[in-house]
Amino acid sequence: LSDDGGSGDGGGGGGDEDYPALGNYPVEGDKVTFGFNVPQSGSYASEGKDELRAYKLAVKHLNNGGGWVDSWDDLSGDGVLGKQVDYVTGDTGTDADRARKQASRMISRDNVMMISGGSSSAVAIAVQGLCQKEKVMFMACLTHSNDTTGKDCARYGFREMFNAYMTGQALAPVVTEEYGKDLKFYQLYADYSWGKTQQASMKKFFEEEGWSQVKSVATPLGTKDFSSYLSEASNSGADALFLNHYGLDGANSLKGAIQAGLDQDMEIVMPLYNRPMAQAAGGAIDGIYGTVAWDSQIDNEPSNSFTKFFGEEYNGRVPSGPAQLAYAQTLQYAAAAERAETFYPPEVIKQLEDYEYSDLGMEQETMRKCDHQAQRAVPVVKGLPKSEQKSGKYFEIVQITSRDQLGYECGQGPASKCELGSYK
Amino acid sequence: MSLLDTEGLTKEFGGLVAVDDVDLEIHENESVSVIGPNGAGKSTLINLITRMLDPTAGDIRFKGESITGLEPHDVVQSGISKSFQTASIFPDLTVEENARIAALAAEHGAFRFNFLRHQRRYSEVDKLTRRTLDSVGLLGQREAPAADLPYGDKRRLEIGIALASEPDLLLMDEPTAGMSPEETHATVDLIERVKEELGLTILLVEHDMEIVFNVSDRIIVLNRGRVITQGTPDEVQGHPEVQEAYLGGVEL
Amino acid sequence: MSIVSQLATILLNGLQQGAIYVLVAIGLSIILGTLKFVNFAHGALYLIGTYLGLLITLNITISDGKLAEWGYGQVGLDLGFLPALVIVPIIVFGVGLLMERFIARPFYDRPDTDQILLTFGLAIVVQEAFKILFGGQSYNFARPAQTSLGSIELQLSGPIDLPLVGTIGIWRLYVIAITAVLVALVYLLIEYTDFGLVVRAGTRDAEMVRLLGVKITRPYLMVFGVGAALAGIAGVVGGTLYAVNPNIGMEVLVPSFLVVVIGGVGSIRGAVVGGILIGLTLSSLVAVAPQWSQVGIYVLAAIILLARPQGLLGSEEVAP
Amino acid sequence: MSLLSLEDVNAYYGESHILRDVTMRVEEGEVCALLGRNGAGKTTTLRSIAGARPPDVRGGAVRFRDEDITTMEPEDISTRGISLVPEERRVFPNLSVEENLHLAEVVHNKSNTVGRSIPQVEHVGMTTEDVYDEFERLRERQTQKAGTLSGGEQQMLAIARALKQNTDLLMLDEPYEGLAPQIIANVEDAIRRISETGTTILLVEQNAAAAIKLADRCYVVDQGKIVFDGTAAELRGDDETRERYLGV
Amino acid sequence: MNDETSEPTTEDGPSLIESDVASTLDRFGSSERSIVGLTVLAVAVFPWLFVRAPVISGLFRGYQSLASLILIWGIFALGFNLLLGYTGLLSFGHAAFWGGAAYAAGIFSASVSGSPVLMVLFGTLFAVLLAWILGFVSLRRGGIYFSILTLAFGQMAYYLALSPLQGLTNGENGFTDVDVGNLFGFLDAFSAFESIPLGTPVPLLGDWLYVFVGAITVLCVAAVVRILHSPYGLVFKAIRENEQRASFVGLNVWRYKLMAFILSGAFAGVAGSLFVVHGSYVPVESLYWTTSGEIVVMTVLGGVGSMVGPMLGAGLYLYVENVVSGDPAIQPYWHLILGLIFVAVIALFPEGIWGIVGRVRETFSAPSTDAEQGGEN
Ligand SMILES: Nc1ncnc2c1ncn2[C@@H]1O[C@H](COP(=O)(O)OP(=O)(O)OP(=O)(O)O)[C@@H](O)[C@H]1O
Ligand SMILES: Nc1ncnc2c1ncn2[C@@H]1O[C@H](COP(=O)(O)OP(=O)(O)OP(=O)(O)O)[C@@H](O)[C@H]1O
Ligand SMILES: [Mg+2]
Ligand SMILES: [Mg+2]
Repeated sequence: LSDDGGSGDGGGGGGDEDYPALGNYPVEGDKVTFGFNVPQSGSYASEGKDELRAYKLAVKHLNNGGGWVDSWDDLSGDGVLGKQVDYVTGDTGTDADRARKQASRMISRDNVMMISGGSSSAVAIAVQGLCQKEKVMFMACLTHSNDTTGKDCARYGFREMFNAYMTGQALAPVVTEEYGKDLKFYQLYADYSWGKTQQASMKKFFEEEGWSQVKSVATPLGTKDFSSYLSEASNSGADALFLNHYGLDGANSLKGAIQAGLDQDMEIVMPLYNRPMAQAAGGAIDGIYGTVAWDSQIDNEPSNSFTKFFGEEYNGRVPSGPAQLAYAQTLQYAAAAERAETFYPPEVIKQLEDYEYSDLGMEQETMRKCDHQAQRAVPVVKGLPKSEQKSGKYFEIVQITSRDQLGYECGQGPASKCELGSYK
Repeated sequence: MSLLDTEGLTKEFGGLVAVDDVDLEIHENESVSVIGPNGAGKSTLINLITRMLDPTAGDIRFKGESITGLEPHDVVQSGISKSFQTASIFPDLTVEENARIAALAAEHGAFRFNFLRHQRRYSEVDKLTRRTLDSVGLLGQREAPAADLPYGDKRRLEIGIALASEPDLLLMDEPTAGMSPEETHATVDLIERVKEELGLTILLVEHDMEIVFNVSDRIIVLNRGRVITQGTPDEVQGHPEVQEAYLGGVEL
Repeated sequence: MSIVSQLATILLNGLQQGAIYVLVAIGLSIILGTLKFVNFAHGALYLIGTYLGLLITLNITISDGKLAEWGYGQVGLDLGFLPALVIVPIIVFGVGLLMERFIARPFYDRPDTDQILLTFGLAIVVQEAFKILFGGQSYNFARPAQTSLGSIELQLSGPIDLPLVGTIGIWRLYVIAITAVLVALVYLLIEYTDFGLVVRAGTRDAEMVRLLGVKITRPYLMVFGVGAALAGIAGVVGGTLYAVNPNIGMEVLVPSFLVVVIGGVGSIRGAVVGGILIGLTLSSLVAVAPQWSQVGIYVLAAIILLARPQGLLGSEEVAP
Repeated sequence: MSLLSLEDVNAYYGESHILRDVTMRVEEGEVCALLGRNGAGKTTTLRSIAGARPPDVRGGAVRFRDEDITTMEPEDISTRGISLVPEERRVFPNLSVEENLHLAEVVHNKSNTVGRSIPQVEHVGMTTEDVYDEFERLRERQTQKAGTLSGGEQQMLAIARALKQNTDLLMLDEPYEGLAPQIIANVEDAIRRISETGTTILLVEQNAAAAIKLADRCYVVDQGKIVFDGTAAELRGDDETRERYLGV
Repeated sequence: MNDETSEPTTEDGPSLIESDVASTLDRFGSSERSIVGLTVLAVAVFPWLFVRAPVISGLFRGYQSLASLILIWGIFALGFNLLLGYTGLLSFGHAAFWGGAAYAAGIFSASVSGSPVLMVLFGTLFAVLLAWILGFVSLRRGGIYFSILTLAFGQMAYYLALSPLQGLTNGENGFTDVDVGNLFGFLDAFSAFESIPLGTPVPLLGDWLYVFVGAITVLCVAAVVRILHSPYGLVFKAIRENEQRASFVGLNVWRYKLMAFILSGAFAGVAGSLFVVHGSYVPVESLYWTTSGEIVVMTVLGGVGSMVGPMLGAGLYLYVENVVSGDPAIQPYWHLILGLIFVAVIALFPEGIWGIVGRVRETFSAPSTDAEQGGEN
């Protein structure tokens, strides 16, 4: 149903003509448009709005310089390929259906060249699928499911965020180090692809560290009252409890566990954190291990500068993990286009595939060709007690597990299910 | 031959026996009235025949076939229809549509899989509709919404609907309740006329002795659920039990 | 763990989960059974109850939502939990009165469908209003561990060890107790007072009741108010158990409706039985087939309705 | 002065003008009959007196004990001592016979939990026992839901309910409808006895013969106008009126 | 159902029937043809006006894929109105049929054939089956209970897809393996068309997908009009008016209600399947109660009990959701505003937007509106 640029503008004016029309290429006029598709309502709205700030900041820097743009040699600070960057936004409401509707508007009416967004795997996967179909680039923001670069990977989609598999790898050494060897653990996991893979990788890597699994129970999505599951767990005789839940489920299960006093004789682990979750769970996250996309307390050049100029732009606001992803992904695309010297998607894609970089504050990274999954470091954190929490500060960094301890070979793990699809 | 007959028909409500072992037989083209004190079980009897209520015991046979197992709409299909006490019509439909519904049911049976056939394909339905409206004298107002009819005409439409479903047996429970003497006469005339035209059999429940004694060939007297006597108007009127239990010395 | 203690656990969890639904369902049920008014906005009352409770108990930071933009990033009275438990029902009772007067009353003689549509629309409006004010994200409604009621020290949260069951949140026991008391009170009010009689009569023929010299409007207000207040309390109680966000209203409404239909409309006893049944179904399915725990309650409803269309304790007569 | 008086009352259903300048008086302690054929306006008259809406009364005044009650709420009129046995019974189908009867006195008993305005009525209604004595049938059916009563039983209940109310003016709208002849006789006696206690009675009928038996005075209404006003004897003598307006 | 509708509609009857009855029926007939004709016209010019017309489309700020989506939801609303508007049953569970058909069609495309036509047929079939089952349970209770039960069982479908059946549905992430093939790709008879991919643009109409959706829309409108002029139309109204009496003229009310439910479920199925052909992805939200809520809002806003109203409602709703809500100033409020408007409509103009239009129209031109009236009520 591509309306190839509203069919009024077929083949017309501007832009470089060395490539055939594809998706929304060629770009009309002297502006190139990006689409930012984030939750501005619904349970992730706060996160989404933070992403939006980062996107706007990225556009500003691309057009007028500043921020990381100045330090990336690929970027001029005067638009991209001589065209000023314009953007349109959409509200996904953390709802895959809505997200797709918004994306399809951006593509078929606003002729965007690149869409970025996410905040939940369902949304990211849905939009990524559409982009592949419409031959528009998708730079995934926050999505943690293995599928995004596994079973549902796409030639036109790239993910900077790490995935469930890597989380397990990153956590196991740290947590076993802290709580001692050969403990027995009990797992609850959200009953969908993310929860399952998360649960699987926790089992794999903790058992490699010498722990043993007592039982692993699936909890249907949208379960509000976990008390029954938790009483089962607490009576199982396990020493540790892994809550493979995200978002609202996560907040509810963690809260339930603390209220039932499970933390008193069990070690609780929450593989993936985000801010809305931490807020919803409040003091419950105190001392509980997990991973985050990025955190302002990470101490290295790119991270510190990002925290700094983000704060300057938005009166002292502390950027969240997703914000850093949003900013980075936008610049990544721009830089790739510059290197390709065209917006023609296949060329841009080729520039991103197997691209080596180290300027996102996650040490040395590679955007792997075989599945478009960034090979990168993963920050492991611990929740702060209510008293020490303040807006934008909920965790303390325990360590940053670097990429050579993480990941999997092409054709192994999630990557084995990945078929990227065609360039054209 | 008998059109409708019941055998040991009984209905209990908790402790109360509303209809108690009733055997009755109604022949074709007969007009039978059921009278009796309040709470004697007359309406219950009617409701049992229309299958609004399940009998506690006994059997109801119509044209020789037992109907105790049927759903209410099947009973109507088999040829028994009831005219309701308070005018029960389809207010927002036109007079014609009111009759048409019943005609449709009569011609098509309880259910048919014909949602893609145009109504105009069913000319016999139109004929029946018109004939009925004609016989109750409402053909003139057929375009009018039923709600706009005056009370009397509503009652007539109500009877019309009952007729349009082409019954062999027409049950009427106090059809003239709340009517002025004039209206009552009009209704009685209507009933008698359609009875002639369509060769109906009528089972009437009424407290107005004037009507009862005028229209009925035979009268059945119920008391506390039991048939205490039956016979021609004169026989019944003379009957001492009837005098005492029902008429209470009221003269006619 | 022994089978006995497992059963005990299931029972306790079931009762507690059912309790919330019972509180909401009874409100629905008496309003539906007596006023013949279908209130799809009943969940909204629960929602209001929860947020009120949250704001009275604590002082929260609003990270997203218009309030924050308007400079009320920090709201709440921080009065503690017991005050909330008292004040909220009173306020929501008031809300109920307003609802009866300005929403329900004009619609009593409109078709059921109109009532449903109206209240459904209202539910959306309220939900969206909260989204706009407080944002879509979830808040943590934390109870203080202790509060003192006069001289007595009350242990509100934290685990306790029960024989058989093992450790559970003590608060869950309170929830069950609170519900039991409230249910008893409402039952007495509706079943054993002229008040109940008048309302039941009024729903069938309000004019006739007035012709008998009774001012019907006040009992109507009462019923709606009481129903609302119950939803309000349910909101406070439930809010402290789960994360608080604008969707909880609709989430609680659907199962509560099931409770009403399963138990039989208008029957308070029915609502209790229905609620407990659903609670137990949830908690016991978790033990045997967690995947089906969400679906289970609907299957239960389907089975019961096929067997007894009027609900377990419903009388045919109530049917529309 | 007369207990109840209507002066030039005009009543409407929506735009249709039903009662036209109806003027009538009901004297303390008498039995007054209001006659007319279907759709004449009898029920409308009673509803206008009782304060039931519709119809809405525009113009004219209804006075009870010289107090203007034209615009009062039904409950206030009722508690001033006017009770009505309405057309079509109007018993509460979902309540038992007992409960239906109890409702008639709810407003009078002090301990009730419902809104009430203090009644000012002279004549105290019958006790439940008395009522059951009047209608044995009802005693048998005490615990039954009124909705499942037979037509006649419901009519009895409707009357019984009115008898239980404390009332000075009892208005009956076609009380014999659906009653068996010998019950009709009982009801007639009951009405007589009540009026002997001094309660005033306004009886609506279509059947002139039935009404004349009881009434001291009669009004005949036709197409919303009062077309006859006189004693029962006068009406009995006036064949022409009966022919024209009552069709007998 | 397509072939059934295409059966000849004209009839040699009138000679039998008394003239004036015939005339009323002719009015039905003519209105039937005129309505279908108007629909064809509307469907034909809509995308041009909406997307390409010089000035107007600029005002609309519309786009092709939305045009198709509007028709798809229009079909959904049309079927829903058959139940709510004509039979008086308010279902809050139609998401089950929309979403159910979507999954069925999607899974079918992935595992059997990607032919759009077959997908629609299969999806619709599945919806009909589902409607039969849910109807069987929900219709045990009338009125409000029906609404509550449909809501409940709709949610049940959602939770089923989310967890126990995720092996089929891919749960939370939605069904991503949809694989829509070429239009008519399946029929040798149409081998000439073999090579028509759904994307290729067609002047004026935009693309083949729209042609496909548009054609089915017209068929659906024709089907609904025919149903309303069939005995069912009258029976449905009768049931809405006075159910008890309907059964006492000898109609099997329960089965007719079930049929109304199944028919409207079928249209929801057609729409749901088209939705997958359109988006080649099935979001699990398509089964969530909000979807049922949306169709209710669309239908009622537009105006129940008419042909145009519901489609109008669907169009407006989607337009607001996808275009108007794009405006940052409105974006946070549009749900609220819509809710308020909805409440206002229920309270003040139960006949909905189209009803208001109708009123206005009647005040200006009194008699002339017959033709549509025939179809509308
Ligand atoms: N559903 C029921 N439950 C209990 N008792 C009932 C029910 N229906 C009827 N009855 C009783 O059965 C008896 C017979 O009722 P029925 O309506 O048949 O009397 P009837 O002969 O029609 O009297 P009427 O002439 O007053 O209409 C009555 O005493 C009534 O109270
Ligand atoms: N609710 C109403 N709306 C409109 N018109 C009405 C309404 N009720 C009665 N009418 C009309 O008012 C007129 C008088 O009605 P009313 O009921 O007072 O007559 P009635 O004397 O009581 O007749 P009946 O003896 O049949 O009860 C009639 O023409 C009737 O059609
Ligand atoms: Mg009877
Ligand atoms: Mg009258």
